[in-house]
Amino acid sequence: MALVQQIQLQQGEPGARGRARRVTGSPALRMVGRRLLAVIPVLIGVSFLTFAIMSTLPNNTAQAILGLSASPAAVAQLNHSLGLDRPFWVQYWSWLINVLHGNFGTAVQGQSVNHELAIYVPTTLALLVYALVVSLALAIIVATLAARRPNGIADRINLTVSMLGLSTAPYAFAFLLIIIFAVKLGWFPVLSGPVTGPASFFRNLTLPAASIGFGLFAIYSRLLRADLVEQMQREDYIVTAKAKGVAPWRVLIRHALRNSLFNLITVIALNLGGLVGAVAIIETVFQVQGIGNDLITGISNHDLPLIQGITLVFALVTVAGNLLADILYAVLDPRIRYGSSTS
Amino acid sequence: MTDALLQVDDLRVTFAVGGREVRAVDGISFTVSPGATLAIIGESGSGKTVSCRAIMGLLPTGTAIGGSARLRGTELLGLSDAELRRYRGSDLAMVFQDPARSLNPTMRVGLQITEAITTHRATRGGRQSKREAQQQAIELLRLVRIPAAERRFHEYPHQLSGGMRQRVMIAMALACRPKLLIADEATTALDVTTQAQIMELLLELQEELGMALIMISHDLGLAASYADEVIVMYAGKIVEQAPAAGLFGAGGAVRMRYTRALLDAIPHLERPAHTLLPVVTGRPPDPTALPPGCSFAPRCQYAEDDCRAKVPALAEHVPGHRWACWHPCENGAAPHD
Amino acid sequence: MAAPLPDVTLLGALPPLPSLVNARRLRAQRLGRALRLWVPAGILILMLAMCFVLPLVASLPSPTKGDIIVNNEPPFSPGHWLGTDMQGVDIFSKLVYGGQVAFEIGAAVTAIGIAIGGTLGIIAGYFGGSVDAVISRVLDILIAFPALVLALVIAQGLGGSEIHVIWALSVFGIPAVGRVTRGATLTIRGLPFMVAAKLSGTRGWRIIARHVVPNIIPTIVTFSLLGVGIVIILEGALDFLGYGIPPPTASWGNMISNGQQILSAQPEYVLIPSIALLVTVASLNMLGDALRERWSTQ
Amino acid sequence: MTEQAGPESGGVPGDAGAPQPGEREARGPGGLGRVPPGRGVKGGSPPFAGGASPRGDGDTALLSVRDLVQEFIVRERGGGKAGVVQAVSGVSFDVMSGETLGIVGETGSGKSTLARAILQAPRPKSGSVVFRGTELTNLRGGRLLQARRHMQFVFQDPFGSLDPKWKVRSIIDEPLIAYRAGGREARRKRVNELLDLVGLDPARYAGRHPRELSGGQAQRVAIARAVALEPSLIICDEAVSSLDVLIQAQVLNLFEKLRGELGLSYLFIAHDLALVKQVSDRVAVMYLGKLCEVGQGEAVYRRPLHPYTKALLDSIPSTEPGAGRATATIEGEPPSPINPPSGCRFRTRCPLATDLCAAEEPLPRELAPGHVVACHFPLMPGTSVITPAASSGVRQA
Repeated sequence: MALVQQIQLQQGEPGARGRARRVTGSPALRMVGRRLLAVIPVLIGVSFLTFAIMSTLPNNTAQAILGLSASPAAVAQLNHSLGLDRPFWVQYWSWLINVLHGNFGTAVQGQSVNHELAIYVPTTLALLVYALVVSLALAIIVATLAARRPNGIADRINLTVSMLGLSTAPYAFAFLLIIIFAVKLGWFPVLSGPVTGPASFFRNLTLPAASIGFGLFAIYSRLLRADLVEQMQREDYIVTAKAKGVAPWRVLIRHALRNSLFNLITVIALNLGGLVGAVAIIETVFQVQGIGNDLITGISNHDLPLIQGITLVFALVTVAGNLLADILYAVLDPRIRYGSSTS
Repeated sequence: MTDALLQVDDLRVTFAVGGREVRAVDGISFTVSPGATLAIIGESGSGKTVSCRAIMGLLPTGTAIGGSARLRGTELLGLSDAELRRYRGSDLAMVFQDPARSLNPTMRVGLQITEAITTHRATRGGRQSKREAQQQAIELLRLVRIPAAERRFHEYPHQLSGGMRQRVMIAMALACRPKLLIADEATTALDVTTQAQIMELLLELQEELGMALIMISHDLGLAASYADEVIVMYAGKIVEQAPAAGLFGAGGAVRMRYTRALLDAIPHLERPAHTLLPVVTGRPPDPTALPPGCSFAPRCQYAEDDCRAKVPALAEHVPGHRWACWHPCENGAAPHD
Repeated sequence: MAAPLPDVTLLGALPPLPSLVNARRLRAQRLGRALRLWVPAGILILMLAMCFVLPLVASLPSPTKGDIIVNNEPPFSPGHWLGTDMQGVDIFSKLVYGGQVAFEIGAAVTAIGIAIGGTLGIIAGYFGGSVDAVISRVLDILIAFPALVLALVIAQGLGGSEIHVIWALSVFGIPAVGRVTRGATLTIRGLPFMVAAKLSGTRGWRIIARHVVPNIIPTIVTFSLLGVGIVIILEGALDFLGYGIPPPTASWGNMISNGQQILSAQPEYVLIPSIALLVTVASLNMLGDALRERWSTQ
Repeated sequence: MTEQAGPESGGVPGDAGAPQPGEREARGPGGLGRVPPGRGVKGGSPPFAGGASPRGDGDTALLSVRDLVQEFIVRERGGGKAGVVQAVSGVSFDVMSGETLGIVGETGSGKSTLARAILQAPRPKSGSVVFRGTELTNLRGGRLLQARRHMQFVFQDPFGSLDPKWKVRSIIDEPLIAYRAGGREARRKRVNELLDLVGLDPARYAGRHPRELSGGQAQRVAIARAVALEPSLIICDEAVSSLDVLIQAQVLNLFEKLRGELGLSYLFIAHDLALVKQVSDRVAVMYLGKLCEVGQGEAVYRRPLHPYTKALLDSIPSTEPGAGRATATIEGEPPSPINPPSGCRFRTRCPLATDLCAAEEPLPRELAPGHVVACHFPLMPGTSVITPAASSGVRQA
């Protein structure tokens, strides 16, 4: 029988690893760095997918520009001058290079996509942030009130209202808002005009934001309420806080709410993609001068450069939202900020 | 007898779970004297944790609680939450089983201790500055023998080891110098070497601060080693109660059949390997359908017809030693030998 | 020391303790639980019966052709109990046939989502490693992609028809189901019984079929119910934007879109299909919640 | 995209103490677990490899583990590498046929990782596992499956290890199907036999789901599944720790009964020394990924050689007359397995530690027949003195 215990040298030099760790800084920073790197393939994938789908679909830009009566020869001519007869990947590559230089190309109607985006993106972002912030704030307040007494009156009202919000089509809700607040009460315009200042911001964007926000509020408040109730009933640190004699409100807000925010942040980030879709519909309903509305027009014109540009902006919003969520995790959760282990 | 710190009389706790009634605690009475150590022993579901949480007012709303629990003459049961909070954390404090889950993961440990201090400062009279509370918290961390207390004050729970976390929990519980500390399986999740450290700390602090201690545990060895008085619970009832010396050790004698079975079932270092353990069959009764007689009768090999018909009362048969059994073990004799 | 109690052994057994729980509350608990499941389930069954059985047993007016003479009839008119639209088409009939479209698309998109997304999610979650990395990245891209945009592009490119709407909306359904399935599979994969199954000699696809799938079915079913609701809303959105079911065919989205023009004069044209949509989606959501509650307490 | 905290993003398994930066560099020149040939070893049997079995047929071991190393990379959120947990660092031992070897260790000692590494689930980083003469570490797929057939596992959490969607009958049937053990009717009979064997009435329990069982019953089902293929070795990882005392005793007796009836060997892993001693012929004490003492159960308990074993024994509260109060003889808690101390891993808490302990890793030495310790300063100076009590071995039940 063998007597010798073989030495098993472990891979990697532990000392060197330790030093490397100190150099690269805090785990949170490295995590953000890693996330930023992961953004690039997603953005490339999104643009490629749009390009691929648009190119395979039976429609073409030249025909859209020249109209249905244009002769085949004229269409082929324009296709050539636009570079649309080149192989698909050559087109994509040149588009990508242009984008990397900050040039999103020229839309069907001849205007620069950069210009379009510069006009429309701020309005859409304002609408998005408005809807998000208000619905989130309301959701946090309402969910906390509801979780204070599960199955109490506040809770039941919240559950009913949020079930309605969850089940209502945003465009149908938009019509309800228009009937009540624009047609009957006249507080807001039926169709939104351009946003020029704070007053016109509230006047023009409140109804669209409310149409988007109702559904968001429903999702957020249900999630947060469920999480808070679960924590108040299940988590040992809640019992600890109560055993210390901490007042119920303080237990709920100081101990439960902060720990509930993680799930909420995850869901917000996950929903961003769907949210920008909803923006497109609602902007159409209210004729808001934003990229959602612009996109719908672009799609009906089969305007590839415009669609590409807008899709990329949407994807960027989603990806940036997710990155923000990761940073927020790190801010809120000391386990991430100070590394995941006890050492 | 009148100077009892905590007097519990006929405490009953009933839950409604999934549309069924669960009798978690079924009429228990006991007394804790100032400075004493009481161990409440029982298997899971015996009602030991529920009874202590009922006294602390920590059970979920909708739980029916009956009977009486008086802290130095003040009735605790039936107090509003706001009234009860004056006692919770100040006169009554609690340490829980799992220190990893009992501390708020997103809050620095120092803040969690100062919270315990500041919560009660209004009732204790005199305002304290934040600095004072902080200073006090650091002293508490030193009191529970946490090295580098100032540094630990600013750390988060995940940066501490299991034993350290439990020390923080104890520091938090001691923030207002409670008269009674309830340790609910406080060492179960810890390793045995850490358990010994924490138990020694608790007993030292108990002596230093003159507080009473209720140890809730499933471990009879822990009771034998550290408690003055032992209560054994089964299916929501107290089945035996005696001073630790009256149960364990040379002069002790376990009388209730259930306690005996529990004692026999524990593997001992002194027992030779591969010997079969004396066992009772079956499992604890369904708390929604307790048997009519003694709850242990269905599993007890000494049970007779009277055991299955009538509930034996917990009575003081020998001074200081109470048991609830129609056919108790003979004094000093282990039935399985 | 404990106060000595009177020696009650002589008295025999203690009196039974009175029940502390209100029997009415127990019954109410049980009733509430049952209602939360059966009310939405009942409504859904009624809706399905109305959309699919009613046209077979009763002769409804055509949902596409109407008599211009009886146009713009208000609700509760003789022969048209929900009234008629501008072309004189019976609204109830449109509601019924539009409902068929909504349910068909909702079911089909969810089924495609489960078939493709579910398979991808299980594979990614179970095998992990580079397989997971690739699948997750693809799902990431599809989710980062505004689903509606893609759906619109596809619907516009292919032209409006029920089958095209189904494909377009599947772009939304597949990554959503995929992600949920992957998460559920990951959770299951880490449980001890999976290790136990492997150590018992069960391998590969058999583990997936017999251990993973049965355990993630509750998650998929509850999510699918929510998913059907979302798909129905999205289908309406496509119709509404003019890229869905092409107009004379009845659909709830088309009804809402058409009603937009006479919104202030006759809001019921928008309200009736909106309410149908709301009731359907709410029932799906509530049924999902009730099932989740039931399965989580098991 | 944001991920829910996955299995990789959690903390280090188990608790760990304060960080010990810089100690890695101080590692002694001896490297990890190097044992010079012939040193500290008697009679040709490797250290910790367990000498004569109580049954006397100790020539070939049923299970032979050599220098087993298992490491895990701890990842932080976002996938960065946070460190390497040295969960098992060069563990060697033998389990003889018919023998029960108990492994005692506290949280984070690596005992569960050791059990999994033996089963190749996951495969260990290095080292050798020879079971019934077959090296397992280089087998894959069907060959590994066949080799593992006679080695089964019982887990800590009885409910977690049973698929909640399956009925008891299918659960026990699973290994029979997987190893093609007979036709439908034969398997059906076998399942009933197995249920009888573990003390569950087939008529009442075969059709139940795990949630309709108590913890003890669920563990019996898990045991029935483990013995279904008539294994020769069962690895029990904290198999009774989550059970109440009375149920625990029932299950322990079941293990004893099966040992007698089926001639089983056990590798019995637990944190409770008294429990391990109750069922084991030999006991191995594990600390921070390494074995520090191995010997006959009685010997380890009556004459602990390693200061850690002594501390463990002193900490156990007992109900026995004359046992005295449990005492805490060592301070602190085990350090992190990410950065284990140099030299002897116990030295940071050892009352006897000197500079030597930090500089040089203690080698396993057999100080009494079958009683091996890895300590520079074992508690029994003069080594070869063995009391009658210690050498009397283990009484058979």
